[in-house]
Amino acid sequence: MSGPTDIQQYLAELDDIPGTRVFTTARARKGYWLNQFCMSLMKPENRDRFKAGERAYLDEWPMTEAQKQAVLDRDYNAALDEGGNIYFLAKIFSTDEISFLQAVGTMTGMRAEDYQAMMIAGGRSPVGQRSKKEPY
Amino acid sequence: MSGPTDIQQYLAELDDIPGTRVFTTARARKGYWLNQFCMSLMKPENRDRFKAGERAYLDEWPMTEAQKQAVLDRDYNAALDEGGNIYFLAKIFSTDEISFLQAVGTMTGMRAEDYQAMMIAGGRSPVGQRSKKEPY
Amino acid sequence: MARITAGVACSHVPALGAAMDNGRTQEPYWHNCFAGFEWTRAWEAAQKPDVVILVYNDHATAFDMDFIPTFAIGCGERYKSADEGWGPRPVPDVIGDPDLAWHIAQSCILDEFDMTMVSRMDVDHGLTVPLSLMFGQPDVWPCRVVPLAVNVVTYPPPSGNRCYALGEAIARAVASYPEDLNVQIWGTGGMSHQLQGPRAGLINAEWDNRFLDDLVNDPQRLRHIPHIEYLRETGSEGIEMVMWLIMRGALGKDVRALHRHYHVPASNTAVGHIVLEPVG
Amino acid sequence: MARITAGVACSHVPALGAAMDNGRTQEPYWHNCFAGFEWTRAWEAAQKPDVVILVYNDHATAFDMDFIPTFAIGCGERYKSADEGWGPRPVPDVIGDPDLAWHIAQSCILDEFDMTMVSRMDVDHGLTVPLSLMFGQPDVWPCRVVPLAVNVVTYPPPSGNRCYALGEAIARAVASYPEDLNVQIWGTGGMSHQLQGPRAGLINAEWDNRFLDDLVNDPQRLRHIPHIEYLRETGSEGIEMVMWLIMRGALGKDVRALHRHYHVPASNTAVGHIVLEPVG
Ligand SMILES: [Fe+3]
Ligand SMILES: [Fe+3]
Repeated sequence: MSGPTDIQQYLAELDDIPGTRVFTTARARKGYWLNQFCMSLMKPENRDRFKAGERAYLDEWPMTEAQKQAVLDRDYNAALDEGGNIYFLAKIFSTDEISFLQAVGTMTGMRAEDYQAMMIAGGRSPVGQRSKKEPY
Repeated sequence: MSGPTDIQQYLAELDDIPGTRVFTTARARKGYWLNQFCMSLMKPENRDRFKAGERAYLDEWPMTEAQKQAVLDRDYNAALDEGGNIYFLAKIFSTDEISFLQAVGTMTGMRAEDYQAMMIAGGRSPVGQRSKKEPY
Repeated sequence: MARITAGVACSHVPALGAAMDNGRTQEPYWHNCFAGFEWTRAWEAAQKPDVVILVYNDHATAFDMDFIPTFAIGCGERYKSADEGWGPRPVPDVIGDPDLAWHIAQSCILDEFDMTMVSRMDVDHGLTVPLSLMFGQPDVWPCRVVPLAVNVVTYPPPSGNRCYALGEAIARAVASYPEDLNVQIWGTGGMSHQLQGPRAGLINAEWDNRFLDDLVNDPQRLRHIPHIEYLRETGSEGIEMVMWLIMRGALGKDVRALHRHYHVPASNTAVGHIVLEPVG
Repeated sequence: MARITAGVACSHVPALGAAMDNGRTQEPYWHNCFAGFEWTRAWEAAQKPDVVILVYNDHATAFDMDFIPTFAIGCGERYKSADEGWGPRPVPDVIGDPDLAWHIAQSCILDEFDMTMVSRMDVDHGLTVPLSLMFGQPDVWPCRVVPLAVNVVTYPPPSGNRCYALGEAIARAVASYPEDLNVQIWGTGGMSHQLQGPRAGLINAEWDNRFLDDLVNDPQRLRHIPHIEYLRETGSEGIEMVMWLIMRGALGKDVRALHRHYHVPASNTAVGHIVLEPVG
C-alpha cells in the first residue's frame, strides 16, 4: 500500500475532495435501507409497483423521511448525503429511463445542455478541484 | 505458506491420506446438488417434507441416482464419494435426530458401541494411518 | 484506545452445546470435559471484555458452495443462532459491534488482506458453542462479538502463515481504534478430529499438546505447519487449528498461559482449551 | 500449458453497451469513440483466445451491502446478463470456465490471496460492455470467461500494489495449468470519471495518458499510486483503474503496446483502451 496505512488518516484525506462524497463505510451504513430499496428496483415487477405509487412503495422500507424525500424529489445530491451510492441510485434513474449522463448532470447545478456541452468539450478540468484545504 | 505452492502437488498430497476424502474443489463440484439438497434441510418445513417422502423430495433435485441412493441408504461413505461434505451431510443426520458421534461411526465399519468405546479410550491412533504410500 | 487483553482458544464441538442446552454437563461422560472450563468462566466474569473478536468457521450454514469467502468479517448489528437441522440452539442473539468490525475490515484491507464484509448471516455452533463454554447460559451475552469466519471447509483454506499474519493485522487495527475497549480474541475449532470416512475418530494427543505448548513457546514454528501435517496427524477436521493462529498472531511476540485444558473425547473430538495473556 | 498471451484494458461505460445494443455507433457522437475499437475487434478475431480472465467490478448488482468481497472469482458454469434497472442487456449468456477458475482460485489462496469463490451471479455492464467492445454482437461469445470482480465501490478498495500482486499470482496460476490454452486477461473500468456530486464530469486527459504510457514504461510507478491520487486527479470513479493493474501484473516485466485509443467523452467518462503483449 502506498499512502497512509492508518485508516483514520486515509478516510480524512477522502473528505478533502471538493463536491465529492466518497462511499465510505460510514456512508454505507447510513444509507443501508436507501440502497437496499434501490436494489429492489432490479426486478421489473418492483419497478412497476414503484411507478404506480412511489410514496406507498417507499413506505414499505425502513428508510428515513429524508431518504424517501430525496428519492421522491430525485435529488441525488441529497440522496448521497443520506448514504446513497451512485451505483445503487442508478436503479432509480434507470427505472425513470433516464441515462447516467442526464442523472449525473443534475447533481452539478448545470443545465442539462450545458453539462453535456462541457463533457463534449473535454469535461470538467481538475484544476482547483483537487483539494478543499489548498485548491490546486 | 509452508508446503507446496504448486496446487497439483498440494492436492496430490491430500489424496495420500488413508480412509479420508478431503473436500477439494473437484469433490465440491461433483457434489454440488447433493450438498445444496442438504442445505435445504435447514428449514423445518423442508425436513417435514423430506421425512414424509424421501424419494419424492430427492427427485425435486438435479442429483445423480448414486447421490440419491447414498442419501436413502444413509451411506455416508458413498455420499462422500459422490462429492458430499460432512458439514452438509450433517443436515441429513440432524434431520434423523442422530448425533455426529452416531453418524460418523457408521463410516468406520465399526459397531456403534465399539466406535464409542474407542473414542472414550482415547480415539483412533494415527500410527500407520498417516500415509497410503508409506504408512508410518 | 482499544486493547487486546487476552486470547482464548477452544474446540467448538456441537455436542458440547447440546450437553449444555440439555442440562447434561454433570453426567459422567461430560463431567471432566466441562470441569476444564470452570476456571475460564470465573475469569471471564471478572475480565468483563467489551468485545470478543470470535474467529470460527461456518459449517455449511451461512455459506454454501455458491459463496466461499476465505476471510469474512461480520459487520452486522446482530446475528441469530442458525438452524443446522435440529432447530436453532436456544441461546441469545449475538450482538455485533459494527463500528469496530468495519474499522478492522477497513484497516485490514489497507494492510492488504482481501477481506469480505458480511452484514447479514446466521451463526452456527462454531460461534455459539464457544460463547456458551466461556459465558455459561445467560439471558443475554455479556459482550459484543465481531465474528470472523474462516474457510476451512473447501480446500485450500488459508495457510497457517496467512492466518497468523491476519492476526497481526487485526492487532494493529484494534490498537488504532480510538474508543477505550477491552477486546479479547478467540480462536476456535480443533483439536484432533476426523468426522468422515474409515479413518474417523483419529486423535493425536501428543501432537495436540505440542501445539498447545508452542502457542506459548514457539508460535513461529506453528505458523509454518503445512496443511497436510494437520490432516495426517490430527484428522481431516484438525485443520480448524489454523484459526487458533489468527488469535495467536494478534497477541504479539510473547504470551503467558493462564489456563490450559485438554480432554478426550467430546463426541468424535479432542477438546483443547487455552487462555493466553500478552506479555510486555 | 496455458499461456497469458495478451492484456487488454478498456472503460466499461454503460452507454457504450446501450449505443451498440441500439445500433447507434455510427452517429456523430459515437463514431470516433467506437472507431478506436475496430483494430482490436479484428485482432481478437485473429487471436481467438480460449478464455478471457475478465477483471471488472460489480456495480451494486450481484453484491449489495450485505456481502462485499474484495476479490471474488467466478467459478460458475455460466452467468446471465443482469437487469440493472432497464432490463438485461440483449447479449449472450457468458460461459464460464470452472476448471480454470477453480485452479486460479486454489493457486491464489496457496499464494496467500484471500479469494472469495462465487458460483452463481448475474454479471452487469462492467463485464458485458468490454465483451461487446472487443467481440461485437455475436450470437454466442467466442470464448469462455473467468470473471474476477473487485470491490471498488465501498472504501477501501484493494491497493494498487495488492492488485498488481494479484495479477502476478494469476500469472503463476495460469502457467501451472496443464491444459494448452490461449488466455487473455482484461482490466476494465476507468479512465477519468466522476458520477456524483457538484464535481461530476471531471476529466483529466493528461493524467490518463501518463497512466497509459506507464503501463508500458513504468508499471512499478503505477502500482504505488495511492487511492487518493486517483480520486483527486481522475474523479471519484477513476479508482476503477486499480483493476487495470491486475491485468498489467499478470503480463510480467516487459510489455509492448499493440494498440492504444483515448476518447472523451462517452457519457460522463473518458474512454481509454490499450492492448498489451508480454515481451520475452
Ligand atoms: Fe468446526
Ligand atoms: Fe464501472
